[in-house]
Amino acid sequence: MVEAKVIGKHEIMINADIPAPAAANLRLVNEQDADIPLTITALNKKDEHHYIATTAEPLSATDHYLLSSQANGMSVTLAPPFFSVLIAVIISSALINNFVFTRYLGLCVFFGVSRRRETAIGMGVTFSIVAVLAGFLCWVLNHFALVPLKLGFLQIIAFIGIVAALVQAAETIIKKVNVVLYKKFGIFLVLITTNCIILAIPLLNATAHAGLWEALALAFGSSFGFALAMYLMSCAREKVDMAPVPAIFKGLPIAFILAGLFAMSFLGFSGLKFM
Amino acid sequence: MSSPSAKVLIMRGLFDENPVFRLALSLCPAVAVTTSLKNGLLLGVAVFCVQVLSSVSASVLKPFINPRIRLPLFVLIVALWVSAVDMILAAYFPAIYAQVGLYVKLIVAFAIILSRMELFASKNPIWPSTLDGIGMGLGFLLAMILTGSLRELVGSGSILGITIIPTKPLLLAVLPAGGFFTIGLIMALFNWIDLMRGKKLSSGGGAHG
Amino acid sequence: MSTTSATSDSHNCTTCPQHAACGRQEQKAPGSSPPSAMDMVKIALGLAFACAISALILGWVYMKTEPVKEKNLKAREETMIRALLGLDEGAKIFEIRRYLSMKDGRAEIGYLTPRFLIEFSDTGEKIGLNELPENLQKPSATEDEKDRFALEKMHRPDRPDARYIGRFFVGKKDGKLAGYIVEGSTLGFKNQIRFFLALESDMTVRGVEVVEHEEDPGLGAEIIQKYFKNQFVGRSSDTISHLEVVREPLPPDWRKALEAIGEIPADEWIGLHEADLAKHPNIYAITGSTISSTAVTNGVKRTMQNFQRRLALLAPYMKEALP
Amino acid sequence: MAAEQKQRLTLSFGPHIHYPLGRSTAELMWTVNLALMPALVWAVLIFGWQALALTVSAVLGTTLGEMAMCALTKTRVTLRDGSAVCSGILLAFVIAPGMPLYMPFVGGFLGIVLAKGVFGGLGHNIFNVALIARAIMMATFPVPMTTAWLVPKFGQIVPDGTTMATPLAVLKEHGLDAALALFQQMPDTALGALAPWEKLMLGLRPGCIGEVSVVFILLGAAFLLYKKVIRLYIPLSVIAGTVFMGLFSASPMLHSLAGGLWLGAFFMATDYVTSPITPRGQIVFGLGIGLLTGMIRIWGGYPEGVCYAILLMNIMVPALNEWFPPRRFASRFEEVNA
Repeated sequence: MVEAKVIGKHEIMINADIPAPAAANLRLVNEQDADIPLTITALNKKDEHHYIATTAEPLSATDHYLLSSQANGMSVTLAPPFFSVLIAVIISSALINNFVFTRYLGLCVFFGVSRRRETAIGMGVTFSIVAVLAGFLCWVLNHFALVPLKLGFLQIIAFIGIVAALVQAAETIIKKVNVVLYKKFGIFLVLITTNCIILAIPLLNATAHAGLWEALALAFGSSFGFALAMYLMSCAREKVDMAPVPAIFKGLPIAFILAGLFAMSFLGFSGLKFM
Repeated sequence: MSSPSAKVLIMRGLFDENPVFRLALSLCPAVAVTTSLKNGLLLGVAVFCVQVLSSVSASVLKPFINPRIRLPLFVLIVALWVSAVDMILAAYFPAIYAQVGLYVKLIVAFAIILSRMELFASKNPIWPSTLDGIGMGLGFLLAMILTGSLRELVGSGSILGITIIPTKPLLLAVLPAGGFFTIGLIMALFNWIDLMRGKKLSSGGGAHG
Repeated sequence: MSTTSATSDSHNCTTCPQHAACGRQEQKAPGSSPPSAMDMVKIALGLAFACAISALILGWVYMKTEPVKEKNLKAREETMIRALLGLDEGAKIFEIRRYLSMKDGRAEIGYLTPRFLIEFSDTGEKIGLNELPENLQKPSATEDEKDRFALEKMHRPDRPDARYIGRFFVGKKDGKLAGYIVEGSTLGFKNQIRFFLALESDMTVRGVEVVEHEEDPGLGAEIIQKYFKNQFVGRSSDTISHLEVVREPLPPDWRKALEAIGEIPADEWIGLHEADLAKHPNIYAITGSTISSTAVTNGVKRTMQNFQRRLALLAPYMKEALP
Repeated sequence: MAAEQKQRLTLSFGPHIHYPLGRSTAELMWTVNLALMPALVWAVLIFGWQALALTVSAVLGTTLGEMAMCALTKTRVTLRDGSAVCSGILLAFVIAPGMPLYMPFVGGFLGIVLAKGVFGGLGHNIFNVALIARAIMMATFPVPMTTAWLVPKFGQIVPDGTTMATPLAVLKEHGLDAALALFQQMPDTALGALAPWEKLMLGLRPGCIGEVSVVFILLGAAFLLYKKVIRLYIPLSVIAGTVFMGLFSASPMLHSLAGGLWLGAFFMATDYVTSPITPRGQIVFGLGIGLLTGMIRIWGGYPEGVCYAILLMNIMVPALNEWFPPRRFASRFEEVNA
């Protein structure tokens, strides 16, 4: 089993025995430019089974590379680990590109519901569950029906339809199964249809041609980011409610300025890269 | 509802129940695309069209709609007009559409459109519904123009891409945070005007936020 | 409890965001008796009918607007390309699309020119040449149709996948090559920066145009400014490969000269400023945005290098490949 | 119900909660201002009068902002409590010494209006005013904020305008060797050649006006501790968190000494209004700042992260106060409700 990964800006670690003829015939390409081989300047044996190849061109840990050798038919793909990609998507959509503070989505619900902590938590939880489910269903529909049939122009109707149906179904089911739960979360369910984030997730996934897991990660990350933003905002607004805010700023204006200050603090996450 | 005059209907949308500054509905694009007046205008016009068309459709179709499925049908109508407007904009204004495309699609989740259909158009004849739609649409357009020009002027020193101030006076205004600040300050300004006019601060938008 | 107060809130006020939703709630409460089977069928049929009608209307709008959309997008691109290459309406622009298919880590590359689909192995041997069917040679052929043709040809049973990966344009004036436009991309501060690199037929850079980026305003976003992007103009392929990004401040007179490109056509400008180009062998980074500046510079370097290798492969077929 | 009553009793802001009884906000703020003086004197010594001028400009900005808000809301002018002055000095301390003079004025004015004035004045702000002002300047004047670092020179009166990158920026972009090489360009004292860490401790490096000298910041902090104005929970946990993250960086020494850590830990994070009230909350708050600082520095887009880390943790403060309520209060509630 051959394994390889990018370990530095110019270095690749290869986890295999490489016989001399194969070493001379190594070919490394970026998957995007598979016709242009990158220059391997050195291949050093680290220990029994590990080699380190040095390249002239800079490598990126997020790109996909192919390493092959015609001499022994070896061929291996260098890709960032699956889970770290997913975690990167989640962190990115929850913190770095938080929908509320950098893309300004879901603001109506954000300002409407973040007045009290309990409603914020209720909405956050309900929304996250529905968003992940809707993200999944929309992805399935888009991937297996809209794209192959070239019905992309029906995206908006199809996605809002799924969301509406899902919300309706969830409402009916919860009402039947657990009245207490319904009393607690039912009100938020009907609000979800007017939250643009729930629609933005599948639309963004469709534009990016995301795979299933990435689509789910985006749905989870962004709805978690939304819930977090709402929770923190509600804590702050409860404090502000007790402050002697000047009359003309009371209510929405101060909430907007508070959101602006939040957005400015979230700038600290900008440019964050874990890979 | 005894049908109010055309002027009342339109002025209501523009000021007293301005969908952005008063009702705090349809906020996302109001912050997101108003980094320049041009973007704001395009989205404002898009919302205006969708609002008027949806209100009219709801009013026209009212006799044929089974009350049980009224809301799903309204959502469908909005989605229909949004998709149509989206495609038309994509075809004829590719340059601006590239920047605001996502937000045009998201008009479908605007609470304001659905709530006008539900609260007004489904209970009123066609003409008042049209006027109500026009009023609300214009109110949104006004908000977009106001915010867009303010942010573009302060943030990049230009209006509609034409340089007015040779430097960038306060770059902050075109950044995410600046959008929130600008809207918050304009809302405060609306409140201040009310206060000056001797009105009590309306609890409408203010208390609701 | 707060939950109940949220509910009462939305019912007290006529203008809250929740109202659309409360309307729905109120509606449902009185009509909560289960609908009869007949009603259910009626409702289902009504909804299905409404959906069908909407889909039809949208289909019609789509058919009407899609060609216009594609035409406008193409026209926009072509205007930019002509401006970059300094070509008038009389000149012709051809698009060459590139496809990739993989097998066991070995790649096959296909170039779709206006007349042929030429396939190469990754070692640079020609392995196939297909003439395009009549209807695809017309200028009215859409990207979609072309892609389908190319992928069908390249997608043989032993190839797991084939995909479109990039393109470049060739300008031709009075039967002679008048320059190339290559599409390139590079990872900026946060996201991909997409740009067009305009080259003379002797591989001198005529211009760089950033078409898509998400850099920070006031910092990295300055890459679209003339004083930065025009620093590449007039560099030969050899100087490009040795370009370095320096953090020194941009000399004011050099900045003025760079900003004049556009008012003076690029080729004339190059003739006028050869001495200046030699005097400023490096790229002056945008103050405070070395990362974005370096990203663009490396992107231009790599795009140039890759393009030269690809062009060398295609050159023998270029004449007949273009009508 | 329990939840409802609990909510009513979480209010807890205003300096009085933290501060020993019997002393006024004004006394406290002026003590802090006094404690900041050693670092300011040092800044003037190495960066010239420009450092003082920028400080004055920032203080003017915050003062005017405070007066404007007081006029708007028709309340008593609250300048005497010294908090606006304090915010101004702290703002000047976290900006580059080579900036044009008007910039801290703009930043200070906007900062005090947006972060404090509209919330109803001192005691009601959610965010640290000086740091919001800095973030506003970062967004508005990104270029001077990230490049106008002056080369420190002893006894210079007018800066010669030579700029250079800060050690952390060099570390981030060019690696450890380049960052250490930077110190060879720094002046030595009369005592003879100094090692990089000695220069860092003393403050012979390019950086923000008030952050460069660890020694003089600690001097001020010691005064505050002696006066019982601050307690050690927050500063120590901030430092612990940052030093821990330093283990993941190229150089733990530069990581802990070459940024704004010490100024942030003792003077910014300890702001009464924007930090949690209980020791447990304060420790979590401080550790959070330290970890976020390291995260931003090592993996983030900026070479320095203290400012944003504190702002991000400011967001958490209302939640932290909820999670870690004063013990006696909480237990009493449970008894009452039991």
